[in-house]
Amino acid sequence: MLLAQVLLNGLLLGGLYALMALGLALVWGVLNIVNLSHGAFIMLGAYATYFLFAKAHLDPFLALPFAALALFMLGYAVQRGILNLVIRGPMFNTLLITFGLEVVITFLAQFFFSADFRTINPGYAGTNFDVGGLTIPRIQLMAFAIAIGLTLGLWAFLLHSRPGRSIRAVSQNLLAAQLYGIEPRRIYAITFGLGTAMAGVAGGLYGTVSQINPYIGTALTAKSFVIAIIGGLDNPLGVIVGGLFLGLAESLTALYIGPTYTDVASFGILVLVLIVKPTGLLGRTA
Amino acid sequence: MTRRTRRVLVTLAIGLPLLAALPWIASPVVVQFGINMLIMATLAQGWNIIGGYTGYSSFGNSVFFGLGAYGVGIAMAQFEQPFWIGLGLGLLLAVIFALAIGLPVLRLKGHYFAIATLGLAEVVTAIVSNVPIAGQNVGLVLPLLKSDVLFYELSLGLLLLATLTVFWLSRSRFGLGLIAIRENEEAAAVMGVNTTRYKILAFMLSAALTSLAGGVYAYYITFIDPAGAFDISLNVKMIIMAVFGGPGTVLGPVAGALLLSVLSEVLASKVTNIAGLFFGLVIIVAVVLMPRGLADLLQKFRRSGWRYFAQNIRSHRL
Amino acid sequence: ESPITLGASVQLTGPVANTGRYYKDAYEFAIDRINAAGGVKIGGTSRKLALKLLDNQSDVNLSVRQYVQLLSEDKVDLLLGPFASNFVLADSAISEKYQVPMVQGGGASDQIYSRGYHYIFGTLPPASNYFGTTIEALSKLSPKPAKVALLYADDAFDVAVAKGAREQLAHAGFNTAIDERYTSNTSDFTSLLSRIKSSNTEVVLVAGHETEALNFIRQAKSLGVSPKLYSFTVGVPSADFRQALGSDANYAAGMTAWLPHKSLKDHWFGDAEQFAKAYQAKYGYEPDYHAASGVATVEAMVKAIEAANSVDPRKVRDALAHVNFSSAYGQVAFGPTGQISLPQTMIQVQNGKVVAIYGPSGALGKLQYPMPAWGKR
Amino acid sequence: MSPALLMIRNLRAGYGEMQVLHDLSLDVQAAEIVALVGSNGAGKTTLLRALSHLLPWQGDVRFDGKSLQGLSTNRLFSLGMVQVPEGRQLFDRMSVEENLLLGTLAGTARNALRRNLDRCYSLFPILAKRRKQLAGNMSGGEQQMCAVARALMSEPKLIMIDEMSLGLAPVAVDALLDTLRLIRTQGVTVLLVEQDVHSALHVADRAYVMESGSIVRQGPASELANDPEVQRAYLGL
Amino acid sequence: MTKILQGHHLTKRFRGLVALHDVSFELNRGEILGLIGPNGAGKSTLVSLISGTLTPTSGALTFEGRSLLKITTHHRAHLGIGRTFQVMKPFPGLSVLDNVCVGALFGRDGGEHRLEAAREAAHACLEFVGLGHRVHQRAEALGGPDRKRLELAKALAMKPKLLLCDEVMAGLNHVEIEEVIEVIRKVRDQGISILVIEHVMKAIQSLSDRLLVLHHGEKIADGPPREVLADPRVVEAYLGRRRS
Ligand SMILES: Nc1ncnc2c1ncn2[C@@H]1O[C@H](COP(=O)(O)OP(=O)(O)OP(=O)(O)O)[C@@H](O)[C@H]1O
Ligand SMILES: Nc1ncnc2c1ncn2[C@@H]1O[C@H](COP(=O)(O)OP(=O)(O)OP(=O)(O)O)[C@@H](O)[C@H]1O
Ligand SMILES: [Mg+2]
Ligand SMILES: [Mg+2]
Repeated sequence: MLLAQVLLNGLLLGGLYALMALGLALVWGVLNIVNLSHGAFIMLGAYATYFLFAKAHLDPFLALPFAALALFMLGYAVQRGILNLVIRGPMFNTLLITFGLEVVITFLAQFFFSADFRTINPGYAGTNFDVGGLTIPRIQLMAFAIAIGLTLGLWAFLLHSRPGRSIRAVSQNLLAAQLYGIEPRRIYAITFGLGTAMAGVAGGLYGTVSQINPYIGTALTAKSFVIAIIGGLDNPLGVIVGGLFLGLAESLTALYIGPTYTDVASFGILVLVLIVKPTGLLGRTA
Repeated sequence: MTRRTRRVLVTLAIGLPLLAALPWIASPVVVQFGINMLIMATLAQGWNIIGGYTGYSSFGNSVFFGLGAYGVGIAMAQFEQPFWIGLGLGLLLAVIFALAIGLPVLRLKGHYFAIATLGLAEVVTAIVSNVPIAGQNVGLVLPLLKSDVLFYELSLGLLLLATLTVFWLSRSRFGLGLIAIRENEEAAAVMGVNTTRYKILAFMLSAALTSLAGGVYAYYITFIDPAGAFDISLNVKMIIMAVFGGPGTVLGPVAGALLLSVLSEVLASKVTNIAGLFFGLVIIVAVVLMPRGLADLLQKFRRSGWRYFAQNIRSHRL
Repeated sequence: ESPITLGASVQLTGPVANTGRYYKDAYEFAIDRINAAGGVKIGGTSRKLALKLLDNQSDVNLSVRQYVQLLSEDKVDLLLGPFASNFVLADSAISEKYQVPMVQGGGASDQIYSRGYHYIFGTLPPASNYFGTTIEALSKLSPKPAKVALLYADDAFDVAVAKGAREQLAHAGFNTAIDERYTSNTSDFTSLLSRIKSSNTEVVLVAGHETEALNFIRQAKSLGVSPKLYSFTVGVPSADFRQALGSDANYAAGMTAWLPHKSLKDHWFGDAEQFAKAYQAKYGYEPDYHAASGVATVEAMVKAIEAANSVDPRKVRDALAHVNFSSAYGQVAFGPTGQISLPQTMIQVQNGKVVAIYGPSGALGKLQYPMPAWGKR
Repeated sequence: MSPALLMIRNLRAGYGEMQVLHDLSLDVQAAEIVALVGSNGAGKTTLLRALSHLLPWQGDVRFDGKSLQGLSTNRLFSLGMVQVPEGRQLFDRMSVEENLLLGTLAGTARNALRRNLDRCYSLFPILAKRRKQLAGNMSGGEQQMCAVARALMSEPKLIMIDEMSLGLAPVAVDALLDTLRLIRTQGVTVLLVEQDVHSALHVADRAYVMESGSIVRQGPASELANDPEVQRAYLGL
Repeated sequence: MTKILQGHHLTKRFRGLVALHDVSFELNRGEILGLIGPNGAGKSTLVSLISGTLTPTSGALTFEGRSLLKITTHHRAHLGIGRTFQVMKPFPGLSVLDNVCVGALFGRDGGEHRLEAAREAAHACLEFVGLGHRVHQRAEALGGPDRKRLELAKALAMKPKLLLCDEVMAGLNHVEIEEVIEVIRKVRDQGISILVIEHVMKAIQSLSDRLLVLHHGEKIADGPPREVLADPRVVEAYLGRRRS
């Protein structure tokens, strides 16, 4: 029973992880930008949801679309106004500039929101129901469902729609994309905006299960990396696999080996996956 | 010898003694800052070998730093050995580690290598915080040595060593091999570069320099714990400094470290609690205006003047 | 007369800023009050106090450099400390090198005082005794809790807390069913909670950080884990904690070395209750032991200067070793290693208010025990 | 003569400080195959890049009577100008079929898509066999075929091909030349840059000879093929 | 005449796709062997097997009597195998001279170890292929045909015993092709054995001592150019009607 419960905990956690990594994987896989500020956008999403909940008394799940929209616009603007200025430079530049962004965003967050801890705590937060002796937390389950739904949606969009294909085309060959009628500036900004919108949703959900403060971003960026890589970048479904995998691995490690070893496990798995199959569990081999 | 190299040599001949004499003429704050800056510059230079010349953007250099620090920490705090023994121990740990992980990890390309080394850094941090002889996550307290001058001169010596190494690299067969790997690894192999061996050697060289800096740092700061010694943001800083200055150049990383250190130090002490904001903004603006680093700026600025920045934006934006 | 300058580098930004800023407020608050009361008396004249405060951005290396800057460039006379043990550990090396005393109220780890340093003094009581009163209170319960869990973060301070608690638990005859170390800043406690639930552990003692306490309680709720009692080393006394959790904060037990009680008399503030009122009026939040301990460091420094009749660092250092006065924080006197010795008071959140439950002199209030299950609140 | 489909007057372009094209003028009539030949480094690729606005340029360029001044690269595609660029520029990590689909205009009807796909596959049967393969993994010649096929997918008015026969086996070159003739009869205009001057002059109606960024000769292809100067410089006769 | 290179029953699969199927061939010392075949026939794949950038699924390769299978890519270069890439792989950030210099420094027998001497050798190679006027430019700035020349110079700087040329004349006009043919002849005259892949019939005809034809990964003809080019299977699969 304990094992079953821990597996369930791991799975639910994994769903949220997957959603956190989704935006990172999208922006990385498509725009080839390793977005070090991804966690900061998750943090902003969490705050957006928090304020909608605490100040506008909106149910956090209803607040998610607004948070997503706000983050989309922010991401769009950041890409258009800043990242697009360096996109054709050496690979490191986007790394550096997103690092700078993270510093700035975190600073502004602490300046405007203060370093106080916040929680998104609606009346039904923390409620749960029992299925055959297993305790299923309600919010985590909803978060899980949203995460999986969004991931599948994104997957279908990228692989089978024309705009999705255009997004991938721009990432692979900018020049050819332009020659074949794609306006890259907009596509880039939309893609980055999608990535930050995903981060926003993930942040809102994260806030309903965990505390938030301006500094949660860095650790979440690292976690998102692990998931994105384990899953592989060229397929959003891989992110689900990576998320669930990581959730399970961490929960089981905490149970059987000890809670101080979860990082050894998660990052160890990351390195092993990379060495054995650099393109991730679901990725194609080159 | 070109005119440029001669000018560099002359600058060095005047500058070095001056730098070495600094602890006797400057205030303790400057010395303190100097130690920190020199260590950072050494780290940036160490990273330059694997990241700038070989083109493998390592996020694992903070591990080498940490191993160097723990070599000194363990030797001094747990076994009461002299500093030099600890330095050697750290060096050995780091180089062996580089060798062991280099083989599998250096097969990865681009971002994948970066993330794998990032993962390794996390793994090692997590392992060390579970190892009793390293004091677990509680950390180790080292004996206190009240001589900042010594630390300063040590750091200066290290930076000199690192820079000379890179200088040699820049004009040796080995170095050209590394550059060829950076530019196109498959072509390099086909032309006879033993890519595996070269990459691992570069990694080990980078590890050696970085671990020495870590060792000096540990003794200087007197207290180390996993979070401080294996700090990944330190690795990010090395990269930023190297890239800011110009990766794959001899003096770029040093210049980058110098400039950014001065900047963040001045900000931290003058505008104290908005220093973070400024630092972030400066990085963003710098990347936008001079995406190819200080080295490139110095080279081209004289020719094109202020238009240099506009040209950069025009040629790197979408 | 030029003022006497106290220097400090604390966390105003960065991940630890949440607690670090309490020290800024406390230092400023104490200095303003002391200056308003005439300042510090040396050799018959009165000198004002001034504060030179820097932000270390939660970066240990920067804080070390800033202390050097304070001493050699800004030429401050004496030092106040930063927050948190790992900062104090590194920064106190500077006070030792320069032989200028540092009085700090932010680090309690035993490591700070085990190095034989002469220039570091601290107003937080030893980590190893944090759970002392709590365990004493537990052993007075009947029936006595059958199974206890001890969870602790893996940093210096919490490891020391756990070490002390472990011994005291064994001594009091408790069965420690779960004794587990976890990674600092972890956000996921579900595995541990499921273990607690499935092993029917009755009392959970957590030595960790405030964020961890928050996550622990929220996840306990969502997994329906309700032991009879849980207690946390930090968080519970702070207003921030109760605000973040709302009604879920109820029943959480904790501890504090300080409560704003009238019986704590103070030369400048009257007593602790008046102190707390004035503090809240000025800063808009209730002070907890961080603030009080921060104020106590300033007072200790002033007392020592007056006793030494000089600001000469060495003389002040010797005077610090002998100060003994009553303050709003408690009786301040430093032991041979430089650390204060104060008992902890067990507290519990009851209806959104912090209630003292058990102190060194015995019971102070009624413990709500067992906590009701989550569904029945 | 009706106004040219593509009319270039006094075009100047280059890289940074270095000017490569010097006041170049050239016309391409509708439904005509025009060959552009010239030695290594003459500026042919530069001309095509400028026409697609991948380089800044000055001068007067009109397509279908409409000035191209200030139009962005992606707009040109929707006007019906497509280019097979030097170096092919495929979407390496996408399948052959996806590459072809990206050659179409947004909103192309499904059956038109199907028809164009089928046409490309029958033109280059090997592409049909490799439709699911990643473009980047194909052989050099297969990639060239894919690039040409992609350009044909959008039913362009003007197709500009740089280094058309690069890496193609003789059979494939023949097939391609036939196709060019065929689509010309369907009203498609072709501007051809080709190193194999012999083939180029063989298939083209008219030709231009370019040297150091300017046009030095022009005329009907058959005439130029017999021009002794051209023969000496490009055919090695 | 001794054989410098032999392939025995070489097969290469990419997942489901068989790029080479049971191909055996040999190359004589001092010979120029032409390798032709329709697009996707497996020509470049074969070159990659020889140079070591791909490993065969099955089959064997011997170079000067020793098996190549266990020998790493760079070691093959030291043994004296040099190649060019059809999809060119210059070192884009380096000057043209340094590009070639890498070959001189690391090529056959580990190459020349002194930097200055290597520079001179590289310079000579560049003059030889007609790129002498562009030595100080960055490789990035070269156009297609010049890149081809650079590829050739890089391989030549290695002082190989066996040179594998994968379409070095693509993108050149007839006059330029003549020049490169001349270059390759001269290379052969230095005693270097050469394998050329080329679609330009004129070049293949005038250069090759022997022709090998691949089709769908299989060898369909091998022999003197005149005979091979008259083979109806070759005509149908490769040359097309216009040339028949
Ligand atoms: N990216 C570039 N940067 C600088 N100069 C360039 C660049 N590309 C080409 N050039 C120069 O522009 C001139 C014209 O080159 P272009 O590629 O247009 O010639 P081409 O006629 O296409 O010849 P080729 O037969 O080589 O393809 C050449 O001198 C070339 O060196
Ligand atoms: N990495 C790969 N993965 C999958 N298939 C590949 C890969 N590399 C080559 N192929 C396939 O193998 C076949 C042979 O390719 P190869 O490059 O050897 O052809 P080639 O004879 O050189 O053709 P060309 O004349 O067009 O250059 C091609 O059909 C190609 O699509
Ligand atoms: Mg060209
Ligand atoms: Mg080929």
